[in-house]
Amino acid sequence: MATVISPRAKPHVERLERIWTERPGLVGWVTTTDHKRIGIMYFFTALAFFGAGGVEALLIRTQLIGPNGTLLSPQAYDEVFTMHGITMIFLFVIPMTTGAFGNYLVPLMIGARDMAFPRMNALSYWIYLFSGLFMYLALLQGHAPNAGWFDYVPLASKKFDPGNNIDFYGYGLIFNGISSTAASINFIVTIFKMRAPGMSLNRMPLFCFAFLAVAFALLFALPSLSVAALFLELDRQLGFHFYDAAFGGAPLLWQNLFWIFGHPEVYIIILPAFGIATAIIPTFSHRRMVFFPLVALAEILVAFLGFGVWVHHMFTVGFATVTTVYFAAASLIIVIPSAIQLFSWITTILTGTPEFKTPLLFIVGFIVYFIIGGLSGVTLAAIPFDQQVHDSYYVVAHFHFVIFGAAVFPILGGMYFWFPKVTGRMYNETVGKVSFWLTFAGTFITFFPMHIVGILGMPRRNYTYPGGLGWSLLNFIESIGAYILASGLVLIVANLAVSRFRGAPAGNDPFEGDTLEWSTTSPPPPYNYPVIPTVSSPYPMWDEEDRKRDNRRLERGEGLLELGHETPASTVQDAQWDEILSMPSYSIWPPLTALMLAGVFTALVMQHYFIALGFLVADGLTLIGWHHKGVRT
Amino acid sequence: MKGTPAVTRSSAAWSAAAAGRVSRQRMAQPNGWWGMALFLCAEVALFGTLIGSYFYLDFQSHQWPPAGIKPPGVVLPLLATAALALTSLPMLHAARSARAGRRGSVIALIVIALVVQCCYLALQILLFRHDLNQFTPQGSAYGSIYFTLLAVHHAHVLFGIVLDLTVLFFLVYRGLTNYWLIGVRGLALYWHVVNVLAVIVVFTQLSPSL
Amino acid sequence: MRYPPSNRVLWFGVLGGAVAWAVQFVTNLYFTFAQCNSPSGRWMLPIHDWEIGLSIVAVLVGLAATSVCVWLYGRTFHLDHVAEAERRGLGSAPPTGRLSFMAMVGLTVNFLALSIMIMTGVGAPLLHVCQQS
Amino acid sequence: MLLWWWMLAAAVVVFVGAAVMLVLAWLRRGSPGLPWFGEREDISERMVLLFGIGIPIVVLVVLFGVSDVYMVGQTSPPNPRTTAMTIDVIGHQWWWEVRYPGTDAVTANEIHIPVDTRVNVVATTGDVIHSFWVPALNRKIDMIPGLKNRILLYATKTGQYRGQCSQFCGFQHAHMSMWVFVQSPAAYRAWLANMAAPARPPTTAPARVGEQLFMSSGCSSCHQLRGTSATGTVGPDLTHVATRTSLAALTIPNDPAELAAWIRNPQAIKPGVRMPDLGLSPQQVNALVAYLDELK
Repeated sequence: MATVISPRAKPHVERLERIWTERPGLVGWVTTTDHKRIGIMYFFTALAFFGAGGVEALLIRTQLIGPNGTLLSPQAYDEVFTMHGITMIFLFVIPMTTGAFGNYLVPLMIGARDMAFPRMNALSYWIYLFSGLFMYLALLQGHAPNAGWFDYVPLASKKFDPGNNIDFYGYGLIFNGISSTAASINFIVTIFKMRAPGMSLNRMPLFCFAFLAVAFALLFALPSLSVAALFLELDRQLGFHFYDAAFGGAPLLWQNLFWIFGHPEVYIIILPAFGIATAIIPTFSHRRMVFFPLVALAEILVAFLGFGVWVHHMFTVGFATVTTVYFAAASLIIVIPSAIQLFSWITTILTGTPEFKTPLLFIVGFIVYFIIGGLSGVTLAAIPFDQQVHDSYYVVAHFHFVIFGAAVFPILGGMYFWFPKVTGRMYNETVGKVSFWLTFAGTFITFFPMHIVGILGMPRRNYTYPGGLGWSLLNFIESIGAYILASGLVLIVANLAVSRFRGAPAGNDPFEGDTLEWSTTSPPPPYNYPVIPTVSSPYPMWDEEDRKRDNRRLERGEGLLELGHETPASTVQDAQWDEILSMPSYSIWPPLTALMLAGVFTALVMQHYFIALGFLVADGLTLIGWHHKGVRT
Repeated sequence: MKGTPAVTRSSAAWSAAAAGRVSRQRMAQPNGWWGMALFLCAEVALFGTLIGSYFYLDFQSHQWPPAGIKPPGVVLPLLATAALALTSLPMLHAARSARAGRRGSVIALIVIALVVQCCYLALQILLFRHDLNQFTPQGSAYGSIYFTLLAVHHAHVLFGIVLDLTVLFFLVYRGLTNYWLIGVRGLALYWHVVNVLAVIVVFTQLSPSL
Repeated sequence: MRYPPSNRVLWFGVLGGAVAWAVQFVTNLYFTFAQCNSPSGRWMLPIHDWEIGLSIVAVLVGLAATSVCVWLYGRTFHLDHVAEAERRGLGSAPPTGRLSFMAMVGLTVNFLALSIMIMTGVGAPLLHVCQQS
Repeated sequence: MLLWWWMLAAAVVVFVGAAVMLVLAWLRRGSPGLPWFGEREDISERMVLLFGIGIPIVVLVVLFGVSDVYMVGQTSPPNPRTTAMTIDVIGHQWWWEVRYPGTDAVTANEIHIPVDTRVNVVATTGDVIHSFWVPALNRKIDMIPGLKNRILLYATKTGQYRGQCSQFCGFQHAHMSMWVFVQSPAAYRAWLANMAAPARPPTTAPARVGEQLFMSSGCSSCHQLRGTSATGTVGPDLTHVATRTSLAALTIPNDPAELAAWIRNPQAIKPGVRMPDLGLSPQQVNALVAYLDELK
């Protein structure tokens, strides 16, 4: 039951249009503070980096297609697999999930008109963009980071890796971390405070629970990465000795700090996927999730337990068992929240009346691969077995099933699912199904043989391998699979690109969706909802009465907030309408601030510390401009 | 759910009195307060990591501090930190009187705190320079973590001082509007956390001497 | 206990076990680091005693939190089956609906936190101190 | 190993179970509710509880007890008391230095151990982090600056086992492998005696030229020949290089032709390797090869 704009409501809507419309053209995009536009910019930027990372992946697979490959020199290979890791994790998955999906959908789903801090939202996008370009700058100068995305010292120290390539990595991560921290603060406050009246915690869509969990995980995990990178740069550029055993430092300190961030990171990658799955499954199964509270809980709990498992990346460094055992226990127990969700999804599909359209197909593929990746993950929590296959292709297989199979599949499904909402047009169902089967098969063919190669003893990160060890055939199969996979992805992009212009009009609610975003027009207006919706269950679109009442209120011109650039704020737990906020409008300052920061980090890499300081001061001045105009303080 | 009329347009509160009234009516903490609180969560995690690293290096070394470096002196840092911690009181009252809509006392209280904080920072910088003459961060892992930990902490004090000045400037220039009332509360929150961290940092710094 | 309980009690019930686990985890971790990572063995710590003691305390806290949730769940369950509505994802009106929801969440959190604490509390003391794995 | 097969079995069961449920879902896509039970919400909730919490907690606790408490204790690394002998293995970019404490024996990229003997390997590193892994014989252990990690080598069958570095350690991480030769005690003792002996003097004329060259042209500054003036420690000890089956950590087999190619231009065979191109003439190279081939 979507919003209907009756003649009587028209003047109100036009008035809202006037208030909320931003500047036209390119300027509008640069100065925008609209969470939807920012989400779209995130989407295309992340997609571009996905392309780059994909090309790197294909290079790797082509190099390894047969023994003694010579496509890439060892130097080139190291840079390629390092950039592949960095790109896919920091520049694709996180921005695509939190940045694109989160930014576009969270405010819509909770019935808000924008994020809590729109300008900070824009800022985190621009910082993300610049940090991505910053890290690829290293590739352009012909000398990219080459010590792996895990970047273990002392291999990454000045002694064994002269040149500034690792500095791009270190500063790039700190730079990128600022963006993610700002974004996660923004998400948490938005979800806590901007929920539509009546959306108490128990009425919040599961999608939002997932993003809440992600935001918290990012908030607490990133500092550890930033500190690790800070130490690294102090070591490399000022000759400190955090990681230098000869001076009482500890190479393992890097590994600990990195994985304290690195494992929560894995759940930061996977949780939005859970969220997307829990948004798609009820819609196509035409029923509410089985055991709603447990699913919500599981999403939060995964993020929390994720902080207690990091040493299972380090079982082979020779820690005492009394230390590792704590991590082993946590690594095992964290299986349970995942299992809860898994079986809740399955039973929901089973007991509902599922229509297997493309989005749901991708979710089913996600479930299958999540089981495979999850199970191989359990085996890695068993210390002896882990010590056998650690750093072998078995691990590569495991985390690609988790990250690609389980995290990227829902992203692809979500791209199909919300495409009609974002563009107002339908994608091509048949092509969609074909693209799914291509991607599904490609993923399996690429990554499954890696389990076997790993158990046969093939280590990771080798730029080549000798023949005659029983590895060659499996590697050949993997490489072929990689190309199938790539073709599937290209087909998806092509399908969406064509449908964007040729697709049939979609209407507001093509799938009988369950959450609020389907009630507004497609694409949604800048103010999202003409009338502030009121909510009485986690599936507001299935509460006909509420939506009808919203329409009546629209006609009476009630609850419109048409006096200014305004949106409601509500209480944290029970979402009673608390106050009316006036939101800042479009502004040029966020991109400028990000640009100044980019200057700071570039100067730091070049070791011009005074120039860096100058940029920092300039950055402070932009913040004054930020508060000076356009926002009524 | 309550209808629109009952809900306050908080951003329209231009006078100190109105801002105070809005602030008292609010059922939940304002967005700005939450933003600062969450930012401080990240800061706490940051210091947690630094202090964790300190003890990690401590535990895995033969001798801490290494031979040739004498453990830090106790008295001055402790006194300075105590003085800094006391600035939580004026900040607490600044937030209170802001909610009561008393602009003048807010400004006065922040200035008092500001003076103490500046003295603290100055003293700490002197101590820092003095330590640098004793031993260097390039000399050992102990030096590295010691100076990094302190530098990061002092950077936070410096940042807080800049925040003080910003808020003061706008309190004078814009007055105690709803926006800057929330600013004052955020500022107070920031200082409470930084002061607690200062105590933890100083005890970490002095742990070899205690 | 008063119904609805104060927010402090409620959130203790939801998070108590988890926090207890976190504390037990980090503390024991640093004990083992101090004992096993220092080549000189400067710290003669009775690891196992600490492990057992901490685990017991943590488990007790977890149990306390659990009891809050049990009480809350039972309490809301009898209010014309709010709890059932919550399990169905119908989202009954706050605060009761939310309380019941959070009671269920808390029950599971505490259950899992307790199981980790007991696993490690029993498992770790069975291992040789500082033997490398 | 047994644990693996058990985990695999459990994994297969879970996977099949879930797959069956998904297939059922597809078959019954038209009709709501569960098969046999119909639209009983409480049943499906109990399913979630059972499969999501009930069964996993039991399995996981068992797995924890077996693998992380019991088995770790069984297979934990040896201490000198329980082992017959100790070998020091030192990782370098990108080769393995192998020392036999108590003897002068030093070799590279080849470990010889007697059969049916518990050998305590002390794994350390000369530069970056490496990881010692002989898949067929035991788990892996990282070699970390400042740490002395230990791992057990124990073989019940004589033969040749391949091992390699499994922690990324730079450009030639891929070409950092080794052989473990498990020999009968007698053969082992003979081999060790030979290894401990100093380098034998050259016998033929070209070999003598080669020796001169070795000492004069750079080689000796990196490589050691025990019993001669060549005492370099950067590269592998070549005292008995001719006895080895391969060169450059299993990059190429050890025969005169390959050796000559290697000396002529190591960077072409193993790009990034620390060994420079000495720009020797073919004759000089042949002389060196002749000499090195006599170092049995």
